[in-house]
Amino acid sequence: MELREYDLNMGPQHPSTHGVLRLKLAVDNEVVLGVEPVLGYLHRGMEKLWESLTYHQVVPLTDRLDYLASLSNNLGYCLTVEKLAGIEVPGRARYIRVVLAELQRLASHLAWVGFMANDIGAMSVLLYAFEAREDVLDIFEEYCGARLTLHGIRIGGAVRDLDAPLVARIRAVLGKVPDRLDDVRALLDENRIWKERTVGVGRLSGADAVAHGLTGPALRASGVPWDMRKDIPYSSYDDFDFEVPLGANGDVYDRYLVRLGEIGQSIRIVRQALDGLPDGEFAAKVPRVLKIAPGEAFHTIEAPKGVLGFTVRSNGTDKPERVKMRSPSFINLQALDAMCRGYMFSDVIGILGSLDIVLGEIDK
Amino acid sequence: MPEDAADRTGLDGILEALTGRFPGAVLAGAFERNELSVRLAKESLASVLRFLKDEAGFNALEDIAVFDNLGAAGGDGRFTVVYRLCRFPGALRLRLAADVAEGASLPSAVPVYRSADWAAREAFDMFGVLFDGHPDLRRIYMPDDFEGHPLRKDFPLAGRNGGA
Amino acid sequence: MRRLTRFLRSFFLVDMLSGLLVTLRLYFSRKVTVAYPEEVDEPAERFRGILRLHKDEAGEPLCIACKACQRACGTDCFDIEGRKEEGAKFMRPVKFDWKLDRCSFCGFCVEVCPTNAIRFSREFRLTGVRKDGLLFHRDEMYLTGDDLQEHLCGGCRRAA
Amino acid sequence: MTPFVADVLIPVGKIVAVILYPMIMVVVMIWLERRVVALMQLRLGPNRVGFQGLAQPVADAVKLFFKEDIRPRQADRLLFNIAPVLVMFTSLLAFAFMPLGEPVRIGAYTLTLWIAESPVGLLIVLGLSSISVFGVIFGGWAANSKYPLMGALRSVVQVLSYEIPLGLTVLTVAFAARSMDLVEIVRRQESSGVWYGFLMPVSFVVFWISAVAETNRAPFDLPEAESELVAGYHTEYSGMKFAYFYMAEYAHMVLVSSLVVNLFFGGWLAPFPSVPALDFLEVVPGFVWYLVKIMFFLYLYVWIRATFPRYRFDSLIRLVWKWLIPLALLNFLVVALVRYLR
Repeated sequence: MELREYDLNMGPQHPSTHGVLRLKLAVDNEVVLGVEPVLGYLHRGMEKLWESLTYHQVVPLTDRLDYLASLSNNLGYCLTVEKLAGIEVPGRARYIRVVLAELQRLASHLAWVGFMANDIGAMSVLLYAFEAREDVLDIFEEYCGARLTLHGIRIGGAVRDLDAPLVARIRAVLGKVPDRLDDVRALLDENRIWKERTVGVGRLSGADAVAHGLTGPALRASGVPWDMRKDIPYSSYDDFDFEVPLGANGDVYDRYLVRLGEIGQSIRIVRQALDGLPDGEFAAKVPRVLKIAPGEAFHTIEAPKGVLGFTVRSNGTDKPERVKMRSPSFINLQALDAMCRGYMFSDVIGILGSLDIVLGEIDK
Repeated sequence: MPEDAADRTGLDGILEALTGRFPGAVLAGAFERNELSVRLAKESLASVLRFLKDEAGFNALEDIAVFDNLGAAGGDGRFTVVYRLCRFPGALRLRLAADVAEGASLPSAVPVYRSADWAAREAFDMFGVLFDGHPDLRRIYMPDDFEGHPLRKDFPLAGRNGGA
Repeated sequence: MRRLTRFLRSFFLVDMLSGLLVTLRLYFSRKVTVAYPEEVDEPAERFRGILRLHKDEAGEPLCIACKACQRACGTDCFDIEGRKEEGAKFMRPVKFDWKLDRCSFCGFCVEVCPTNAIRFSREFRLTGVRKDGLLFHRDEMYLTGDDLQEHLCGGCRRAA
Repeated sequence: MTPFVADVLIPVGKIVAVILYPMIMVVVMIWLERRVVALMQLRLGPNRVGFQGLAQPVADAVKLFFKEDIRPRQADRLLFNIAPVLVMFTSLLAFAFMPLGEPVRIGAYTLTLWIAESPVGLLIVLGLSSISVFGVIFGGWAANSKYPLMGALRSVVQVLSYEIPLGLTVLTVAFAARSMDLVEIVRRQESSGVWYGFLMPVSFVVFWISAVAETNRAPFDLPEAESELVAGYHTEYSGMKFAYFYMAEYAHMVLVSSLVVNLFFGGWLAPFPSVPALDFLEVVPGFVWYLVKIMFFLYLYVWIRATFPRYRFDSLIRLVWKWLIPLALLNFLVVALVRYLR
């Protein structure tokens, strides 16, 4: 009886592929020889849809890309359109956007910690992380009436002003999140099983990460200090002082630590933004029928999953000629094959989880 | 967004280097919103990318975007394939544009930038742009037996063969 | 010396026991479950529930059938026709069809309505069993509370 | 006491009782697990069906009973049907040798709260619990699909390698009690006044870790890892066959807990037998103490599941061969030496 490798099909209905993703695994007993992701199960033809909507009507659709961080998608798109149309965003609006974007990063990373731990078996951490995230979602609900698909950031600014009770509520939540995180850290940080499953797993060196075009926390875990908020600042991020957490050897454990570090930094940024909230309009005056002269603009932001970029091309009408989205999870997922080779089958779940991909923004 | 003059000189230097090294290739170079935008002849793409990555330090290919100029004035090629490059640290942005006629192909960037693999597959799936030297050029979103390329301007919106 | 303490800590399962203590503490802590049908966690004041038309104090519908919402809607949920009565100052909608299943709750119609006729309610119970329960004609746009549930979910046994 | 009653009625009554006992414990265990894990996760768990959700397991059983019992076409019919029965059968059979409480005197007749008492009771129980692995293997392999096969293969290696430390630690107890008869071991603990769990703590810890691994429970639940193998070896099962696997797993847990209680914590003995001041505890019948101790260990099972992540397959095997087996051997050596010197 000759031993041969066989290919294993994981997904598109699989408990831990974070959405409809199918992985074709070439496996030798339990050791992974190759991973080939198959995409398209959640393809809704967003870019085609966008070509027949006005610039404003595209914003609610960008929520559905990375549905765990809808505000970042809105911010990315709106900044690109403002750059194209030359719209000047008032100071207060820029600060409100920073508060919202960082709260969204907080919620996205909390959701990630929950999914990641649950994939590796620590199911209680999922509930603790989501309980902390609930408070952030309640803020969003009070701010713009929705919890997940917010479109709270519009072309020219934000949908509403940050009034005093809401600011007080945000500060209260910022105080509570770290306690729930202490529970999570106590359960995971030094736990031998967690370290056994994450230290040295899915290792990717800095050079490889750059070669693969990796961005976001996964790249910073390999020690490469690229963060759009620092390198190409936007929406007055350079007014705030915060660090960029870095990892040393780019394994799943470092990605875990980097994301937890980023949660702490986001809290710091939101506090500074709230303290220094300038007066003025919460949004610029933007005509309801927005016509933009023919041109093209490309702009990137640091979304929770990585560098999110939009290319918007206008043709003088009120509808965009073409909107192309650079999705961080799409590019990061390409590196999955390089990360999983030689590891065990159950590590693929851990590595996939550590990349924090969302199928909504991969399949568009 | 502060634009310091240093950005410009950095990009100027690159424009001169490009026009110097590839005389025939560079058709036009322009500065829009502190980005250098260069139009290239598609044949020279691979060598220009190689030069930019190795010597000019553009270590990240951020995006490959394709535009369908159906009916627009652009005579020589229906599709404009735009490569967005970026240099870290220093965060310099570069836009390389190459025009491709329908059904024609252009050299693939995969040998230079690993992350061009899926981006090229998406461009092929959505527009039908062919890439030479691409390791595995097949559809990425659409099912393999899908005919047509959805993001083309002339793709019927109300469904085909009886709105199926 | 540090290696010895690390070995002792790992031999006596200190990391495991500290984990167990966390779950034990949370075992006795306050639970967060909201027992849904009995207790209802009221949505925020600005919550985007189902869209409802409104009337002014005199009972006259505010909507003047200007179709601004129909134009602003990204997923064309509206189908409105207005007519101007003799002597009336404004048009009134004769036909105001709105498809709940197409609505993405983006709120552009609410923002663009000149007479503030269409607004979000805080009703989030929108499940229904009938396809035509999801299509609202002009008068059904004013239904709230149980009448709304009846319209959405009329055929369902439990409601009877 | 007519011979008919003594030879037929009482044994049959005992057999029915010993069969019902794990069934009831399984129902309690299903409820306990869902409630305790829920409470540890800041939520309430089942509390609608029956008082505080107690009828939930019954509802689950009825649901499973009426669910369609699908058998994949490419499955091997015979093995596919035998597997759940095998797993269930061995778990229940092992309870026959388990002393559930001290003998009760009814008039002249002493009712012994166990079915059989044999000098090698311990060996039989261990043998039966390792036979149940065959059920898992047949179940996973007969389904003829990739995920259950991987679950079955994992379970084979895991259970076999964890039986070695299990066996060694059980030997130390047999050494200390100079007998393999479970009843005798409990009596020995009563006479010597100290429970083996406190006499030989290393044996207890190694035994407990191996026992958790033996029953495929977290953090060693690789054969049925939801997030990896969808549901492991019982992926292809549904309806009553799945219920068998589900109940067998809990029955196996109750079996192992009662084994731990009998071997290391003095089956039906009241705690602190040697402390005269606490003699009033003797008034509580042995069976109750036995149940209290078992409930503690069942709670511990669930507590561990709610807290820890899941081991990876190779680290699991490395743990047993590098740590547990040497520790068990060393411990066995020490106990043997102590036995010999005294």
